[in-house]
Amino acid sequence: MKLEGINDFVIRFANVNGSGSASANALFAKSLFRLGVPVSPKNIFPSNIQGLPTWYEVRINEKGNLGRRGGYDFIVAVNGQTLKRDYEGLAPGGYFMYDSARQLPADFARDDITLINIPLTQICNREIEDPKLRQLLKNIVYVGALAHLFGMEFSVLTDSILSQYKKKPKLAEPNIKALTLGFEYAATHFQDTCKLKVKRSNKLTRHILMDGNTATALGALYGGATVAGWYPITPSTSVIEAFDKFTSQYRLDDSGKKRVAILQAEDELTALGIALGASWNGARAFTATSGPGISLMNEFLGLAYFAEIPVVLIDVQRTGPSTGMPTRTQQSDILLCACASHGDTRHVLLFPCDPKECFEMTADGFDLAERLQTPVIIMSDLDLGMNDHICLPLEWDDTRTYDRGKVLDKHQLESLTGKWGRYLDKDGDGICYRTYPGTHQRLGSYVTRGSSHDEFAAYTEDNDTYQRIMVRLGKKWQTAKGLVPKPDIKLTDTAADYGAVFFGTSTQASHEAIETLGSQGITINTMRLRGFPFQDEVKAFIDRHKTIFVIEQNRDGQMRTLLISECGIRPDKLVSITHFDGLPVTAGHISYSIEQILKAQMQQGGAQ
Amino acid sequence: MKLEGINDFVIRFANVNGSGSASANALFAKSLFRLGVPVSPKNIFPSNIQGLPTWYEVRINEKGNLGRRGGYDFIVAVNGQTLKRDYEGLAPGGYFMYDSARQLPADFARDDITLINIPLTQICNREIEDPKLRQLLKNIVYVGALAHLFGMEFSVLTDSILSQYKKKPKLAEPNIKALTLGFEYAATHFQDTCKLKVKRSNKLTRHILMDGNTATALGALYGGATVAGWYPITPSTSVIEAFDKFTSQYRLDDSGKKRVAILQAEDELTALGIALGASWNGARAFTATSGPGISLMNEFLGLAYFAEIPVVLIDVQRTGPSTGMPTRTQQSDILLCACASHGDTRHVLLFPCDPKECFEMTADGFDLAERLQTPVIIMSDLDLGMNDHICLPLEWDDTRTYDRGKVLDKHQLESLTGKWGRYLDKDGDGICYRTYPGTHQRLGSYVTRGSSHDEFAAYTEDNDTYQRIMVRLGKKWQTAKGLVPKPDIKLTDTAADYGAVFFGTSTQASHEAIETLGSQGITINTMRLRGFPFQDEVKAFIDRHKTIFVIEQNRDGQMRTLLISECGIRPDKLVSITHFDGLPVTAGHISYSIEQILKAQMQQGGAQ
Amino acid sequence: MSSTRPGFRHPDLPKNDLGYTRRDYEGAASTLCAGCGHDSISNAIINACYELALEPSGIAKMSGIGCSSKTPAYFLGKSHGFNSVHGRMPSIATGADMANRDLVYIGVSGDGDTASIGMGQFIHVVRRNLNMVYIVMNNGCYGLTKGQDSATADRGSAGKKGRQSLFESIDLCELAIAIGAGFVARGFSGDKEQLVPLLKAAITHKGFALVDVISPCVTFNNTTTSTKSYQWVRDHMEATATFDFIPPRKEITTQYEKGTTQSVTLHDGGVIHLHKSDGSVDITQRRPAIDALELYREKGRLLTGILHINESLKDTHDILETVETPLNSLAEKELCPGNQVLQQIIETYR
Amino acid sequence: MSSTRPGFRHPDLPKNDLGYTRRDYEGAASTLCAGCGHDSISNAIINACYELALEPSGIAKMSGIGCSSKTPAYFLGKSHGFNSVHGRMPSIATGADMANRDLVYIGVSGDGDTASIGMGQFIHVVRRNLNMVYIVMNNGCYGLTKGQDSATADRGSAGKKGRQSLFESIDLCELAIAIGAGFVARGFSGDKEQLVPLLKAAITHKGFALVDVISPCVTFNNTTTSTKSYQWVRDHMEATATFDFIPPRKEITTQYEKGTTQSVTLHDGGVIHLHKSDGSVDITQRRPAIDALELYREKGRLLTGILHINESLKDTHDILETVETPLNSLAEKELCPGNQVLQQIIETYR
Ligand SMILES: Cc1ncc(C[n+]2csc(CCOP(=O)(O)OP(=O)(O)O)c2C)c(N)n1
Ligand SMILES: Cc1ncc(C[n+]2csc(CCOP(=O)(O)OP(=O)(O)O)c2C)c(N)n1
Ligand code: SF4
Ligand code: SF4
Ligand SMILES: [Mg+2]
Ligand SMILES: [Mg+2]
Repeated sequence: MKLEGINDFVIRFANVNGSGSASANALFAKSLFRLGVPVSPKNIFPSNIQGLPTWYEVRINEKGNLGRRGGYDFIVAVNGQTLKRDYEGLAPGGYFMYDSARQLPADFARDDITLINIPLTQICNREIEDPKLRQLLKNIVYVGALAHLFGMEFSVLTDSILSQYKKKPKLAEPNIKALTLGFEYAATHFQDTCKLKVKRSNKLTRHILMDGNTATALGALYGGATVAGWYPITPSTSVIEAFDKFTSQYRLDDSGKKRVAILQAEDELTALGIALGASWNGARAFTATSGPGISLMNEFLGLAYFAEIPVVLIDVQRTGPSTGMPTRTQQSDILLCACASHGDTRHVLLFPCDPKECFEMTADGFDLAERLQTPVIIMSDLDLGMNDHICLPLEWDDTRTYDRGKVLDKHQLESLTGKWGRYLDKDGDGICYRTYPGTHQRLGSYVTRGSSHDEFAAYTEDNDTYQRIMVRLGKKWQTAKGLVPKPDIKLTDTAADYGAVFFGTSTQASHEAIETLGSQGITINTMRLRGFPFQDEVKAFIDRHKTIFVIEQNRDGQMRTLLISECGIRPDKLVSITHFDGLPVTAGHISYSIEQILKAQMQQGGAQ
Repeated sequence: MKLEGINDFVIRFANVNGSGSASANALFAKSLFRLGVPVSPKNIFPSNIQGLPTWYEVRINEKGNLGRRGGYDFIVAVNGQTLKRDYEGLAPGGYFMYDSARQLPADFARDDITLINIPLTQICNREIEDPKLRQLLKNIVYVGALAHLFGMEFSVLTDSILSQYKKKPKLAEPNIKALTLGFEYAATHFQDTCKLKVKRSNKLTRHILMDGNTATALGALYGGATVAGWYPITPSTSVIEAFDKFTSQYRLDDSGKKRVAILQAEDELTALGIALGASWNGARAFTATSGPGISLMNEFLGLAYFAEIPVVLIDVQRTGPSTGMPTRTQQSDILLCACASHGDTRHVLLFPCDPKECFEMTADGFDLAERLQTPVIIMSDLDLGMNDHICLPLEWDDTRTYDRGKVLDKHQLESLTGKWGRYLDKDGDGICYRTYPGTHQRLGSYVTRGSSHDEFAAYTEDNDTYQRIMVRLGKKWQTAKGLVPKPDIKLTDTAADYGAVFFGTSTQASHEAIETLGSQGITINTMRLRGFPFQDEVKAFIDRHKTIFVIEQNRDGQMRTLLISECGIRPDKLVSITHFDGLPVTAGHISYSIEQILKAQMQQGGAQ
Repeated sequence: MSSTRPGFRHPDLPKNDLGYTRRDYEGAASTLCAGCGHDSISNAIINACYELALEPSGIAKMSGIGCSSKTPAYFLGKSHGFNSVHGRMPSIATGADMANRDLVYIGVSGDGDTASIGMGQFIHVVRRNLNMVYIVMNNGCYGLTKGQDSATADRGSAGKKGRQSLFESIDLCELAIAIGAGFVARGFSGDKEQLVPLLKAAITHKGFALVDVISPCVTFNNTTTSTKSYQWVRDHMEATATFDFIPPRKEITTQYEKGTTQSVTLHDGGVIHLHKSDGSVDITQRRPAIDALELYREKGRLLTGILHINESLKDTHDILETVETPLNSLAEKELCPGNQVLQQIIETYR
Repeated sequence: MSSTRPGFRHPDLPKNDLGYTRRDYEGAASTLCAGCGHDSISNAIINACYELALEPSGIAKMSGIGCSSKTPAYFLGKSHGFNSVHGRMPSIATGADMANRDLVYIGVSGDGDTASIGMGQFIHVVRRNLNMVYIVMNNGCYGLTKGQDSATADRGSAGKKGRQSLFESIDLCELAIAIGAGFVARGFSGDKEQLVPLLKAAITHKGFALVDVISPCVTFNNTTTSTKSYQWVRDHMEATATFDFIPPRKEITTQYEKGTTQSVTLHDGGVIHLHKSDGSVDITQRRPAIDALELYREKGRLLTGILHINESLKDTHDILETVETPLNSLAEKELCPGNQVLQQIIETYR
């Protein structure tokens, strides 16, 4: 029996990396998006430049469930190295498309799937003159074939090509030819073969399809960042690349000079040092990195905490520990980011769940960092940062002004009554007034230091003074609770026993899983965390339920640990649902895990 | 009314640093120790080389309560910069000794204290010919005076001098002269002035007086460490200095060559890298550092965790965050050390409470690190490491052999059945078999890496394999529980509601406080933590009590956080008693805090 | 613990072009050991800034960690300072400079801070040609941690503990030239006559200026066996060439004999006149400049003075082509492209 | 993902003095891009070790992170390897060498790994004169993170993205000589004839040996506008001098004309004969060696070959005066002084 369905299946592309497949596969996904069909592509690529297996998985789901689903119903298997694995992993009833240049070995003997062999190599060798283009266009040919198989409007593909090559229309031509070749071949040979179909939908009228790192870069552009120090590391590099691209266009003065300074540093210590130096000096500054960079930035994060220097740090998390799997995703830097550096420290974290939030939280992050005079870490991850996601359009309120926090200008310094102290808590909120270097000829200068200092920024080893400053920093942390974004709470049933807590890229799969469970009669209220420190709302949500599932993508339940220790929750109330193999979590994994836990609870005599 | 008492008071010395006071004050403390009187000196020195205030506080307590007491009954005030403060801080009924070269200002008008003015400068100028020695010996003169005032046996002082200058008897002479001058001056002018007395005691027959860093160095010597990479940082530097001193004596071959390699590295990253490289290559290796170094070592700690490389890391904690107060103490690197580095990691910690344990835990740490193939961090601190403490004598069992853990030699490799895999869990305890480079011509070689690897150490990006390895590391963590030292539990009353948990340098003050409370009828059982991960015993102790006081020297209750999250304890059961101003915690602070909490509980209607 | 010196001002104190007295450039009282070379350097910095008539609030003082790195508290009390973490001052200075190109950046570091833990950042701040003065208070040891050898300690040199330094010393000046620094000089804390003009020239130079100042640590490394002691340095120092530094807008009154004097014009119009001696090298070229350092190293002598100067290099801002306006003074309207542009941008993601 | 090459052994393959074939020195199949210079260097390492007849298990392969640092998986499959973290290989190698001085340490790094994040560790491992070969696979870019400029990229050079590198390049060889390295050489991955003997000499040298190998990144930096491309290097490379490397116990058969050949005897008796050409420099002295590099830099040419050699330096173990026995093979009785001594020691604390 063949798998059937409209706008509801998963297709996987198995390619060799460095062969140009990425753009062809993205073209396919983009075309679906343009048909208004909810789609979520996941690029599963190796930490390598050329010649190793790479997969691209696209989930199409009319209902808008766009977490990873797991499994695949259709595969385009054009990588010999993984052919067997790809073949075996295909869902029963699925479709196996391959290049008929390759004869399938005898042990490829499943009878529960449909083979679709397309002579990709042959078509290209025959029809495409430029031998350099052949390899690349082979990928476009199968996209053309898919268009026919799924019954897609062909024009959406050609339009995508045309807009992609708007500036080099010459290059569009061979692409369109390749598309047509594939389409026609499929039309001729596989007329009614595929029962998986795509239909134009109206689900996505306003939406955009963007990766999180691009959105983060736009957040930095709109948030007014003028200095970035950085060091290349997957999966954060593209944040800076995009920031560079956007600022090269939107941050030039009339003479073409730049209103931004982007410096590739020699390492991550320097990258954060640059951002701190600039922030100290009154510019909005940031850096972007991933786990290994966070580890290296520990010392500077402690300095920033204690000397109270604002900075925005983007952590695009990947699979740790150590070098781990550099091209796989995880949410596993949470504990380290929350308490980075020796001594008593605590850092503000924001958890975007889609590109729109990447944009907003990055832009807001600068306000927050300057308001609180402390580092703000945006906890993105590889899945969010490097994969395309559908989200609502980014918007900017043109009446918005930047909140630069408590900064005294020349005039304010002069009209102060009483002696100004950099670390005096005038307002009782734990946040003090700072000055930028050079503000005034006589007033407001001080030495910033990571060593112990008194309210007037003078070095001190007096134990009471030290303690006073540390207690005030604790007060500031309380103030932060009122400023970080509130959790997104959904109370389906105000009397429900169960709640689920999740954040970031675990969101989509969690919602889907909870919907599934809901349809089985298990009602679970949800709370999506958006920031740390946690507000009272977070504790209240947990308190109102009997059992809370904390869903996260790491081994040790790091967010659960944070919730317990920061909100004073009874540990047995928080049940960990973890997923940490480096691939994005699936709804199935979550719903299955919850079901098992509930079963076990029931067996132990606990009422549902 | 004058303060009175025998073997029970606190004396404080207020000096200028760099003036040679440290050795005179230590001579005083050592002499008390030699009289068999329990004594605990605390050096409170600035992060500076010369000219700033420094204090040396000695508590004398016949009962053996040797935590810091707080307050002082007698002060030797020879620092003009702090004269006023020292004067004002003296306990009512106390004694104020000063150099009569300085006329006390008119506002020094307390009538509740006894002034003891000694013409220190005058005596020295008159009696000591060498002007270079005068400044130094001034300090010895006041020690001589104290000997008389407290009624100490003079010979114990002269003996101490003689043994100190055993190798340079010429230098002993002027010192003894200075002692005598002071003694005689006091005898003449302050015959019956002081009611605080010292009496020879029999409390300390076997004990030694040693600082923790020396003991740690001896632990490394006896534990068989052959490679140390390090970078200077207070308060850890003296660990390496002592290790250098001891190995220069006890690790030479017949030709005078060294059986040790100690390398001053260019920074802490390199220091730990050196230790890791050496451990990987089959040597026992370690490094010692303090907070800022730990921050910088994060990346390497993650590598060691994931690639499973043993190493011993000594963290002599100081007051953070950032540069903080480099010469003040704290127990505030706990959370960072427990979870250092990005991704899911967890590190083994040991908590010595006195020099004897510094010795033992360091030596054992090498066994533990090699058995578990992971970093072991010895959590010392400035108070423990740099101050002298009375403890039982160090002992070494000569029949003991080093536990090098699961290492395959040439012969074992050859007789293996089945393929060897570096990361194969043969024994089901999560610990695998390793090989040293060069062991065998054909067998046992592999590439160690911080990137994801399979059981045979080959690079992999396979999600299942990655997950398997991570789960096994979790299993190893369980195994570790059976290997780290058990807590030291004292159940005074098996039915008591209250328990106290503490560790390291909070121990002495905690015991004293609990004794005090006990005498008021408040019974508190105690558990001194000695290692992390926590064993079942830790949880069981907590579970059997209604309320647990967690006593620690940091702001955020870091150990409490660890207990809650690792043992699954209800947070409201663990009440934090913190002390974090950089000075060692006092018994008074602890007992007062507990009393206040109990009062509050009672007012809220909670039964005691 | 750090106290400010009394604010009383004598009406007759001499004033510089901006009307400031030398006191206006002083800082808090030093807490270093009496006789420490670093204090002399602080004084030289005060003199240089006073004589150049720099606006004190227009200067930013940057440092790492060490006795040396404490000094920014002891000079220029009207300037902002940043006493950062060990070895990482260059990155902080880089960020600061990126944010505001109009301030004068004076960085102070130690030989431990620069040549050990900070080596990577040092090399790379040189490579970026950041517009700053980078002063190394070089005592061949770790003063603040009580006298361990630093990487600039010469092999065989021995401080207070009497142990000889085991490894070859690193010459920061030679490294800086090799990496491409445009201004490299060496001074001695005991030679104010040379040091103050060196600092003035360094401050006036646009781009990275290294001033490596041998600065004896009286407590740990001023022994007769140390090559960083007052005595050793006095006995072994030689200068590349004497020079006059003429600030911009000052009339040049002296006439120099042709051929014996080479003049280098600084970006703001100041001029350095180098008075060549016999066999002296052309320090405006890096090849002979490096060779001279190697030669003196071979000879066991200490070469001081301006070691290399090249006024033709672009600084970081010029290389990055940033606007002239300090980036920290740009406001929303120059920074934020607005919603209309945003809608255009996201249209391409549809 | 990394597979081992088939174990089948052809009986007729030539064998070296230890009876090993070249295959015994190979590793797993490479996963680098086809044509990557790094693979050629791996092959040259294999050849050098094979020809020197080193015991494969007596070698330790060390690396950092990058395409280059992956290569230890692709050569010497019978040797232990340590693929550490980015830029920190020198410290790991130092520790390893301290633990066992009897192994041969071959370190592999990239220009990003060494000249950026690893600069501090690089300089200091040179300064320690650690007995190791340090190979930089120098492609002027960050291969593994997709082609960003590295610190060895020449100013103006442009890779695949077409953007010119903004900053001056760092010459690791010059730095190494300035810091005091005893063996410094530069090769080209495209010139096996020169590279294999360079590596053999480097391995035989006792102490730190740097071999900086220009190794084009075919994917990101092999453009006509790049100075790290195959073409540019071929067009611009020149050699200091040709040389023969004669391993120990090999008979010297060739007779060299007096004056034109300089011979350097290595610690184990091997000899390097340097054939001087006109105007060639004395590379046994650091001053002319550095000067030659500066000269070629000025001329815009790439100087290759052995750039400096000095056989008189002590390595780290000799400097520290450690025993000859590898420290990792010492047992309790040599390490632990026993309880009696302990009681003596603690007696002094009474
Ligand atoms: C990360 C870190 N490691 C170590 C230290 C301890 N430390 C403080 S100052 C210093 C060395 C100072 O030497 P140098 O830079 O030469 O300055 P000097 O005191 O000699 O002027 C060290 C190692 C520290 N503060 N931070
Ligand atoms: C701490 C850290 N920062 C960044 C990275 C990302 N990274 C991996 S390889 C690399 C650069 C490699 O360049 P190079 O050393 O020149 O090697 P190549 O790939 O060019 O051979 C970087 C930045 C990392 N792995 N770790
Ligand atoms: S220790 Fe040395 S460097 Fe530090 S203040 Fe004293 S003399 Fe100066
Ligand atoms: S990206 Fe460049 S350096 Fe990396 S393997 Fe490919 S060609 Fe080699
Ligand atoms: Mg120094
Ligand atoms: Mg490279």
